[in-house]
Amino acid sequence: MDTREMIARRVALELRDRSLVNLGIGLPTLVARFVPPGLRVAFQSENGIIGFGARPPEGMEDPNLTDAGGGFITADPGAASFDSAMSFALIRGGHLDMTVLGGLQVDEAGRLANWLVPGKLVPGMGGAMDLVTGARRVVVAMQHAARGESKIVRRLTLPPTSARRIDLVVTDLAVIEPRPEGLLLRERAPGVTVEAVLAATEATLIVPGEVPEMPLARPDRPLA
Amino acid sequence: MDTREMIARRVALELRDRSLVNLGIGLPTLVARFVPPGLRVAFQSENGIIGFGARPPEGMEDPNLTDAGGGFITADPGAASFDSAMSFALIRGGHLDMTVLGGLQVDEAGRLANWLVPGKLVPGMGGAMDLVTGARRVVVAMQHAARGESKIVRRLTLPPTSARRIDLVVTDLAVIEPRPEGLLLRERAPGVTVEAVLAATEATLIVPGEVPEMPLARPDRPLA
Amino acid sequence: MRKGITAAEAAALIPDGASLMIGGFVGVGSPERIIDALVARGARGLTVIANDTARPGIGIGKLVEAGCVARAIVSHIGTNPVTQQKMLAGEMAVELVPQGTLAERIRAGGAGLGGVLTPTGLGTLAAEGKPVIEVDGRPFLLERPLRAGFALLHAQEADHEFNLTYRLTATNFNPVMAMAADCVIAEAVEIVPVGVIPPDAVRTPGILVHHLLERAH
Amino acid sequence: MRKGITAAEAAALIPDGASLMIGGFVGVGSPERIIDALVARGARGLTVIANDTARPGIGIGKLVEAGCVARAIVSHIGTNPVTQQKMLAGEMAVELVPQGTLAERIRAGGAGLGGVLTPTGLGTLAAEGKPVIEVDGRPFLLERPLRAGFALLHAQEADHEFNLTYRLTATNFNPVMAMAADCVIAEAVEIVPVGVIPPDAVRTPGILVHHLLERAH
Repeated sequence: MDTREMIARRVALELRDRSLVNLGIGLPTLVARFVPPGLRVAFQSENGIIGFGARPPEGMEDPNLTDAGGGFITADPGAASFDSAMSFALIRGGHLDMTVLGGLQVDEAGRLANWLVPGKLVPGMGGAMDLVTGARRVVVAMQHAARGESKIVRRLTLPPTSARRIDLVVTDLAVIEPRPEGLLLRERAPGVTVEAVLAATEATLIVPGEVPEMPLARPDRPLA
Repeated sequence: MDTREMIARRVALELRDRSLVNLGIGLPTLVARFVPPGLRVAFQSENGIIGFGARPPEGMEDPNLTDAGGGFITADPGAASFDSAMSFALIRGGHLDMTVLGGLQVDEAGRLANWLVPGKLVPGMGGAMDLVTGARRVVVAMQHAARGESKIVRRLTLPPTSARRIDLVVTDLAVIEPRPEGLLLRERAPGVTVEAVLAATEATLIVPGEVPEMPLARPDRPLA
Repeated sequence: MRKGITAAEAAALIPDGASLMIGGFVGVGSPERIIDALVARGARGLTVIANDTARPGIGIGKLVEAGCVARAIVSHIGTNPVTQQKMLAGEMAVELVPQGTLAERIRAGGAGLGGVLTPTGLGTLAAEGKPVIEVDGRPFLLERPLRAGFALLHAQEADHEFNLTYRLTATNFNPVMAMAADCVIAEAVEIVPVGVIPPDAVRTPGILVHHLLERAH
Repeated sequence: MRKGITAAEAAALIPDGASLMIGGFVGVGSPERIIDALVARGARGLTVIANDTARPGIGIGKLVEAGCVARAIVSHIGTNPVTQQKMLAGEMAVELVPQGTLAERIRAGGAGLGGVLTPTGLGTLAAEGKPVIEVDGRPFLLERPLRAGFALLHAQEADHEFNLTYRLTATNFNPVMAMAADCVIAEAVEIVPVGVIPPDAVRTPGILVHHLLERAH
């Protein structure tokens, strides 16, 4: 299992039955493949649909049915489509139970930076600022470090995406929960020690007495 | 011809081809009967439809298709229905070319009062404040006086519906255009002298050299 | 596939003193079965947010007559003399809001916006006590968002995932209210299998609807 | 019954330097025929308000490559490296707006509202230079309404009164833009007789649409 799949599997355990979830482009998209069996999760794509499914077989793509990255998708039975004003009314209005987004940095205040690297190309924030501000729960799925530098930092050096404190970070090394008092180390990746997590982390982590290993499937439904 | 029909016929001459028009309850509703032939006017009802037609024959009423007063209507080919947010986005956003409303008072500043008589029953403003504020052109259709008192007053004694100056008043005695410099007497009703209009009006009117008689049909399309 | 509830079960969910948004325009597009059940259970002290209080014997008018309503936030009460009498007798408080402002305040409540900046009501009694904000030199009234504990909706079609459609002028306030309440309860003229309503025809995604009344017997 | 125009006629209506709202999301739901005609007539100095600048060779990407665009007000340019190069080379100005704020600013422009009060962007670069308004103790950014000289729309069906429908995720910004421009020009996949689109299926009433492209030959 590569670390991307591991992160996606762990994030998938955060999904709740009958919830509305938005997955960002890239790693977060993988989460849809690991929805625990029996859970009915409705996925929203901010370009205007709830209830979309996987990419259709070749030759069955519909030019009017894509995800926010422009990739072809399908519509599940019971899907609903709508315009951008409605889509962001859902996001900003607290109707989105969870969003999973990639990250560049998360700091000790639980703030996320994921849209801009000053001095480099400027892609733009797209829907990220609305998603982080409006979703009931924000989960960041990312590698713990990039080019040897920790992405869990004392204080953001990149521009924040929102002033809001995010709810959970899942990396290839750990699960971290930002709290008012700081970053709580909740879990460590399989085979990774607490010491290894701390060594790879710039920010100060609150380390409880026991830090269990990250589960990758629900105990009642073992990994396929 | 009774004075209500006369007023409605004169107001109908203000209709323009391909315009979107909202008619208030009561006298203004009559205007729809006198659309000059050849004009294509789209009528909006603020409860959510553009392109409605007259009351259907008995037994063909649809409980889901009514005007803002709750009366049954029909849908013309090409009609469009929508929710209240969209309906008032049309009204407030300047998409409504004209509204015709009843009035209790119009004053020398061109302000309209038509929703509340203090000390009496309080019906509420409904959509009137939005219509008067948002429509490109506001035409008031009303009797010149009520119980012997002029409804064209120096200064409103009733609460205004909007701070906006309305565009035209059509009464059983005259057509009056509120302008920045005051109320201009544009036309007098058939058989009514300028002196009679002035005597029935509390407000000061600007009287030009010639005050023609109110036309009740377009010259090229005589009254049927 | 989700299971519907009865009208009586719906009414039992709504405690006395609750705030309710109720769809409808002079009774057209109001959830009559839920309203009847509220009257039957003798609900008291309700705050009703709606376009109007309909007419005696119709829609919200039934709640007013039965003494269920303590407060109404509406754009007019002109079609219901019972509401007017109760207001004058001090049995019911009535707060009047311009109709477009009411729609937009509810939309703001459901869309996570901090308020509405509208020119409607400036220079009138509707502006009393409200801040005026200038944007590019033009004044606008700042009107606050509206939310409620419950939204009671009338839909045309529902499927078993509670996706909703509306019909003609029975649409009115129903779609905006579906976004602005903690608990959304809908009744539909027809209940159809999942997949029968095309995605583009859905006006309220089922994920927003907490309860749907089962078919009437 | 109203008469359509050709794509070249549409492009001729739009002067150099005009501001355009253009529907589409990474090219999905963009009016390709009008865009091609604008490229063909060599339009210059356009301000484009849209979700994004699509990809090279697709939708708004074609306008960017052809040098028609002086300024873009968009939520991202991440899918179009040509836009990024032109921005860095100083050939094109790019103003970034959070996607939900962009949708709501356009809606406000079309709905006669004075602005948008949103929590999105507070405490970020998107808040720079913008007023913060407190409502009930919570801060919101005041974002200004957006309007344009022209809206260029992609619809699924149009009838000969120019009523429009949209399809699935090709809907995106098209309906809000239809409300927020002085001149609205639409192209549709299919043109159907008046009365064929049911009133409830119409998403943009024809009265809002000034021009419709005639059928492609």
